Amino acid sequence: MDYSQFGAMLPELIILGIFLIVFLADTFSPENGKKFLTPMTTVLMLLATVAIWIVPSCGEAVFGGMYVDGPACKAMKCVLNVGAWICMLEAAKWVESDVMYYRKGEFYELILVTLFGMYLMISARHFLLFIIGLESASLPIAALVAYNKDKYESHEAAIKYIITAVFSSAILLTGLSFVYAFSGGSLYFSDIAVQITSGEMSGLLIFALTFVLAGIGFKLSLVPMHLWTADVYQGAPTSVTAYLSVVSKGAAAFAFFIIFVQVFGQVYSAAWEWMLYAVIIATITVGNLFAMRQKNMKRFMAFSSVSQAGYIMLGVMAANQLGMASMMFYILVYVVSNLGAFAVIQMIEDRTGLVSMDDYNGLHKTNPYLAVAMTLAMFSLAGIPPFAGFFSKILIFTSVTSHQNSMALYMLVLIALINTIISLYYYLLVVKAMWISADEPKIGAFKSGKCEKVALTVCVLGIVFLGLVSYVYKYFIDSVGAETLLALN
Amino acid sequence: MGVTLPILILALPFFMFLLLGIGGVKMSRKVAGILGILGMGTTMTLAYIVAFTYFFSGDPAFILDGVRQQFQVFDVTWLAFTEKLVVKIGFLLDPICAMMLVVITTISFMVHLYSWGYMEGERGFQRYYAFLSLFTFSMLGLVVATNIFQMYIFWELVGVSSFLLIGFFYRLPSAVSASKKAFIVTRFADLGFLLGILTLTYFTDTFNFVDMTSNPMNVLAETGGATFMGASVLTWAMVLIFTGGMGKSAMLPLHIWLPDAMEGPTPVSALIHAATMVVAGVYLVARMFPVYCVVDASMTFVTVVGAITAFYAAVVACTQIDIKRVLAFSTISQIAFMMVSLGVASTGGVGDGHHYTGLGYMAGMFHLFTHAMFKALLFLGAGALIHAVHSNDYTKMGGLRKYMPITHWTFLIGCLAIAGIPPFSGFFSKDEMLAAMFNNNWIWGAWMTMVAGLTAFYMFRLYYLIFWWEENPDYAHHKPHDAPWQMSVPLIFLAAVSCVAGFIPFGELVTWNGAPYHIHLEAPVACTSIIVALAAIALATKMYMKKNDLPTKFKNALPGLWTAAHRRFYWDEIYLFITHKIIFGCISKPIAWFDRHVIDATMDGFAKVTQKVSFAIRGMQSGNVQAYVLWYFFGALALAFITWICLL
Amino acid sequence: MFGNILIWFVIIPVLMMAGLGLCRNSSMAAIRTVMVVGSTILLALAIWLCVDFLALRAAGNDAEMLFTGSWMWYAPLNIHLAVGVDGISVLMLMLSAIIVFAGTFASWKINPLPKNFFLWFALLSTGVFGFFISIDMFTMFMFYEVALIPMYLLIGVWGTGRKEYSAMKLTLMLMGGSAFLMLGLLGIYWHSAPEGGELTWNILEIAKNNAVDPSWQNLLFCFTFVGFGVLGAMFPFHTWSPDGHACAPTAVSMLHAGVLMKLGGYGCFRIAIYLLPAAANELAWIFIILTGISVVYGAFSACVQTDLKYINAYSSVSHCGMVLFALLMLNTTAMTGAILQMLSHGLMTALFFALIGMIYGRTHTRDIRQMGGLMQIMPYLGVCYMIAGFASLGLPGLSGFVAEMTIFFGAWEDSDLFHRVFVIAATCSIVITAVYILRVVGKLLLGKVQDEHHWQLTDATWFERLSTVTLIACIAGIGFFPNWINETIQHSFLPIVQAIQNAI
Amino acid sequence: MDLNILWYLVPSVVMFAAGVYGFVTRKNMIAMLVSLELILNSADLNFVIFNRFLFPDSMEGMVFSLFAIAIAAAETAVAIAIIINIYRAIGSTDIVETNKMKH
Repeated sequence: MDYSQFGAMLPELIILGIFLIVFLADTFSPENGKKFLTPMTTVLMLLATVAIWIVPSCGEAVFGGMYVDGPACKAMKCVLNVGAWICMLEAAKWVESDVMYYRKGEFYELILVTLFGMYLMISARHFLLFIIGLESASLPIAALVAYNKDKYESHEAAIKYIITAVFSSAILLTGLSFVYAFSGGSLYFSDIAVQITSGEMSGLLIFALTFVLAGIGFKLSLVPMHLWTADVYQGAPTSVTAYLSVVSKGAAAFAFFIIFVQVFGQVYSAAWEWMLYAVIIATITVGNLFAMRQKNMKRFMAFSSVSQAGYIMLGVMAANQLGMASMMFYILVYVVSNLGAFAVIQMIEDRTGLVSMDDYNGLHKTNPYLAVAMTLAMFSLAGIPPFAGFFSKILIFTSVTSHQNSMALYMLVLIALINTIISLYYYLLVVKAMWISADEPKIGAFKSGKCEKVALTVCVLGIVFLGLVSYVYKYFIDSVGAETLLALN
Repeated sequence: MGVTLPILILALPFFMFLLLGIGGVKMSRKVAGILGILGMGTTMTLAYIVAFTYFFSGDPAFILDGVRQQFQVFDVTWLAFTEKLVVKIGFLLDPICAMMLVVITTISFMVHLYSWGYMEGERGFQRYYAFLSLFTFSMLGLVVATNIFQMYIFWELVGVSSFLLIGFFYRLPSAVSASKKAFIVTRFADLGFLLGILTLTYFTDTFNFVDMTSNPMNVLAETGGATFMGASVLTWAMVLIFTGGMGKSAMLPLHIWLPDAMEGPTPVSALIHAATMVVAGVYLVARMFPVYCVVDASMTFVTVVGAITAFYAAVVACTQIDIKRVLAFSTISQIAFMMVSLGVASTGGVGDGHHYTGLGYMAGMFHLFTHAMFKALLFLGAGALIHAVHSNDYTKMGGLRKYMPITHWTFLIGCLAIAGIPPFSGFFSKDEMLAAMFNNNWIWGAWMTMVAGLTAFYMFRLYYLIFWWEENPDYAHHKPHDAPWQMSVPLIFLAAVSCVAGFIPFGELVTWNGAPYHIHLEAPVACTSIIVALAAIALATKMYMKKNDLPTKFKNALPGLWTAAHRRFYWDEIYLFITHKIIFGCISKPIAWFDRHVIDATMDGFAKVTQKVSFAIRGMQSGNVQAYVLWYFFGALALAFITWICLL
Repeated sequence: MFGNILIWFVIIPVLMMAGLGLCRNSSMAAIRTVMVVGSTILLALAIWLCVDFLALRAAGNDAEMLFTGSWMWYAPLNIHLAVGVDGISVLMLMLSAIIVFAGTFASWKINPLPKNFFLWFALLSTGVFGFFISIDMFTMFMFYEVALIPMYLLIGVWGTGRKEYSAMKLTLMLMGGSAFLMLGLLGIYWHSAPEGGELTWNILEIAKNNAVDPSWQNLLFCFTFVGFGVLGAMFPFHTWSPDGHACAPTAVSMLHAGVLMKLGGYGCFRIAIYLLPAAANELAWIFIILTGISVVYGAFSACVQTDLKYINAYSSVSHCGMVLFALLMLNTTAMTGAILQMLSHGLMTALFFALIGMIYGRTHTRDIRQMGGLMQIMPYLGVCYMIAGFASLGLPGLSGFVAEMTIFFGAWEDSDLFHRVFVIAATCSIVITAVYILRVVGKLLLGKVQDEHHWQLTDATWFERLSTVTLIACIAGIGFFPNWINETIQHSFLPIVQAIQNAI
Repeated sequence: MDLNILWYLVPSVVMFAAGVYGFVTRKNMIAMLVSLELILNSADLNFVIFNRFLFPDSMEGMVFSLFAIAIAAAETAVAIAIIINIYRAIGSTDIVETNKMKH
């Protein structure tokens, strides 16, 4: 077999390379060498991101079409990379703490492995490869969630995560097995797409679809597959939570889009449009309803991320070039906004161990910069101009409404819009705590580490400029347009 | 005539207003007073020049083969609603306008002069003069209006300056409420005026008086016979416009503000609430006279309202204690007189009939002129009395003729004039009016003659109670005396005018169509009115000259009637009920409640419901992972089933 | 791009924000300097623009929009940063500049956190100016929301009373409105081109090819009109306004009631009516009923309030109701009146709130039952308050009269009974207005001094005088010489009325 | 008698149902993992059946089920590891013990 095919998998190779370097350095470097681990990894990740972005993809299908790395895939991988990189920066302070000191290598390795899995999920054009990617993206996370050995919550979160994860992968496999029944003997996306047409819709197919949707929706924490989210986010170490909430969710979203549009695109209106319709409404609404009364910041962010997942899914609903590009843009913005928020949460948790919203009262008196960053993040998440969130929201709505004559989709957007009011309410609660509440601040002033500074700066810059600079969105549109192997209209 | 003088006539008072209003704070009272008086004097001179040029210059622009013309000195666009409906600010010179110029500036100047003495030592002296100038400006602007909308503009302005002047002593709650009442009542009337203008101009497509009055039939034609609730639209329009007049001229039932307006300084009452502003309603009807004549219904309306008001006010005047209120009611009654005489006039008719048709108009204007003079005189006299006795109440007076000769004689002249005793001015104008009424319908004549008698009665009742009756014991330690010269001069001047004004050949100057009109006394009418007046005076003398118990007897004879009249037939109570109980109690409060407890509550309700729901569904997040899996699994199954059922 | 004068209306506030960012939180002087300089430049710019605009018009330039410029922003969706002004926008920019100027001085002694206050204040004005210069629906909407959000913090942090509740309520209700609005705009965009044509956000182009499918127009009209109507305080979506205004700090109330509520009216005709004329003709009656209600309703509820700001907020409901009411008459005169009313109400209510703020700053109460006879103590403020009151009850010579009369005469042009009834109801509001204005004046300024402590209070300071005089001058200016404004507006309405006529 | 597809599908469905039932009822985590295996196996079984009956000329289903088994093994391994952690932390492997975080 022709090993030059591996050359087409450049991004994966890069990640693997970093993984190996970190692994070797971790294993063989002397004790004092460990301190280089963090800078090295972060720098390498940055370089990797740039490299993946710059080096043109061959864009051809390799391994008999199992693997494709088109421009769009590459863009997605960049997005994920950025996310992972910021997560690592944020985690830096935490991994340097002495409980973590000897295990930080593993932390980076696990992250890199999951990232590798996600790359596969995105690039896979065959369900076998997809499943491998999915599993290698989700199993290590269980280990990450359980990372705080001495915290009970961490264990509980881990067990909840792993149990739901394995169940959902079982469901996914079952679903796929039924899909296979329709697939005409091949698990290639393209072949299945040829076989499955709205011509012979059957109950079995619908069940299969639902199971697939549930299996992938689990990682996106779509309602009703979302219940693990809050507990896991709360229990997991904050950097892991951040990683879970943006990167793994983003990867799942991309995969979701690719599979549903490319494989089941034929039966869009016949089968899964309405499923997704219901799921999106449920996700956004339930997420909001739960988020609005949370006091623990991490739980709060968990539910907010649930409802955000609903908005992300709108891109899949649109199921066209605009939809995909808007979704990518939305996720990028979501990455910077959410990570910005998490950066603040984590710093505060590291320094003071406080995670309750009430502890943030009067934050602007002691840590004005953190307060400002948090405020911007919240505004961006709530979709308020001139911050990036506004643009990502309105763009994704635009993509959905592009189905000009479907009143149903307009109503869907209306519901989503009305939900933004609720979300605005609870995001403003945080702002209120930080700026308006008159109580004495519980959190003393503290200095933040270099990496955290960098991470926060990157996030804030992203929040402020991503929307105003239209280049990013244009880049996504073009890359999606150039993605030949995606059957997009 | 050039535009300079007319513009100055308007500009000067306004400038004085700004000067005294803004710069007044820095000025001493003396400077402010002198400035005010000088400014007003200049305005008066200019107004006289303009008026006399108009009447006597014989310039063909003003009088063309014996017929006086309407002459627009200037007319500049102010605001263009549409191409046709354009609001202009202009200066229309015609007989009534010229006459009003004279009246307003004269009285205003007298009041300025008088106030210098009267308002000595009041706080806000400068502000007072500023407001006087503002009022004069607005009133002049009103009378020279070339179009109905300009009139409306200045109509509002006189309203507000009257508000400011009534509420001049703004520390007194009574003054504040009186000013509020005056403004709101007239404002309400102006709403009618506005609607009238809207309706009328919707058809005429012009605001301009000359266009409307020159061929009124055309106006009627433009309405195209449209009707609303039985009456023709034009009737509605004219009646609504007249409503505005009712408000300003204090016709029943919108009269209630005028008596209270006496809370203002007395010179103000003389200027605004006796001589000038309150006749704005009459002036309005006179302006639109030809159009009113087109629709008889509206004319009848004017007449009836006038007749009722005249009688009502006269009766009430007989029972008031506050001398200024007596004068106020007599003002109302006199203005009603003018209304009636306008109402009975008409443009049409031929031959002998034609002789009378325009008479009412001429007489009304004549009376407007004379009344302005003697009523101002009476008010200023009252002012002098109040200044001396420090009370509005005739029970604190009596027997003052010894102490205040000038005031006494001038006041007497005023009373004679208003009572219609020759040779004083009131006689002539009132006689003409009565003649016109008799000519139209003897009922009006008889009715108004009776009112004339009442007038004579209550005026002399007042006169005797003030100057005769019995002396107030307080004079011992506080001796009342005549007012300073600034106050006496106006009294004497006005008294002189009241004596001679009757001999002005008014018919030559002011008629509805500008054609001269030869006044000749109607012997029967004149005699009856004189007899009635004398009888009334005799009665008054009998009752009030010397202290006796006749008045109390009368009072006790018909107690119900007396109290009712004394309480002005309970109009104020009715209004209080309507405003407080109905408007505030039954409309505003419920609406405010509704806003808070229904609409606002609904909005809050959304939030509350959302909160409730979010708490209600928290059980879903039970913390038990198997429950999560169940939700997961059955959620997926349910989704599948529903889709299945819906699609297959 | 920077050659276009309009852009600077957005750039200068941004620069102001940058400048403020450099100031130290403690150095009041520096902060004030930045604000004063900035707002003065804005005012100068507005005047310059106005003069320039009139000159061009006088030179016979009859283009619908002048100073237009368009720069591609989001190419894939054909989103431009498109700017341009007609007479109305010019006047609105003028109004905003004046009120920002006055507001700066009205909040001279703001604390705490003066720096942050003015930062948000500047952001707010960025939004306002941006909204008025945009002719691209997307940027318009963006600036619209930019203007809305700072309200939350401005009220929440610097407000008084139940500020947290009110701020949240105001923000959520307005955002609720903009939710509908956004959907409406998206709908218009996706139906903005005839079959096969290029979709556009540009208002002028959409109006030109007037392609919005009639079957969609009604829905979209409701969305957009309600969306803007919420900000225009249309019954029954007005309840954010009393609480919001009552709790907001002075300058914010000024800017919000003075300018922000005008965004509603402006959007209503610029987008809802102009772009969806057929629906406007068809559905106007519904909204005439609603706005007609709010005119009378607001006036009546103002009659029984005891809090100065509540009185004013309800009168704003009434007056802004008048604006929308007049717009829905769909004829030039009435719509012109609507714009005049916007200007008049903007200036007058800004003056009101400024004065209320000043009085409150002295007496520390806004309850008219606890005050009285202030005219004796602070004559300057008293006189200003009276002038504002007279403007509000439509005294000739002040702006309110001009606006209301134009509205009434315009509204009277529709001669059917339905319109007549509502117009008469609306005219009645001028009497009710007189009632509540005089009630306040009587209780607050005239009569006896209620509270002996008030005798120690001082009259206005120089900066307070400056901000009030500016506003009064404008009010009187409009009141005395309305015609040039009137003509400017009427000319700007020609295309819109034309569109409405064609749609019948 | 010939064995048509149903003879094989029915048991797999039964396994699936049993698995789910066990997974949501058993309190012991190990037992839950066991029932999870049932579900996974039913899925693998499906692949094999469909491959054998519907597409006898290709091997994708078979291969896929092999991979699936490997993945299942990996999952179980991780799960067990975490269960051991839990056991260390709270001295029990009872799933209902782990519901401190809720609502």
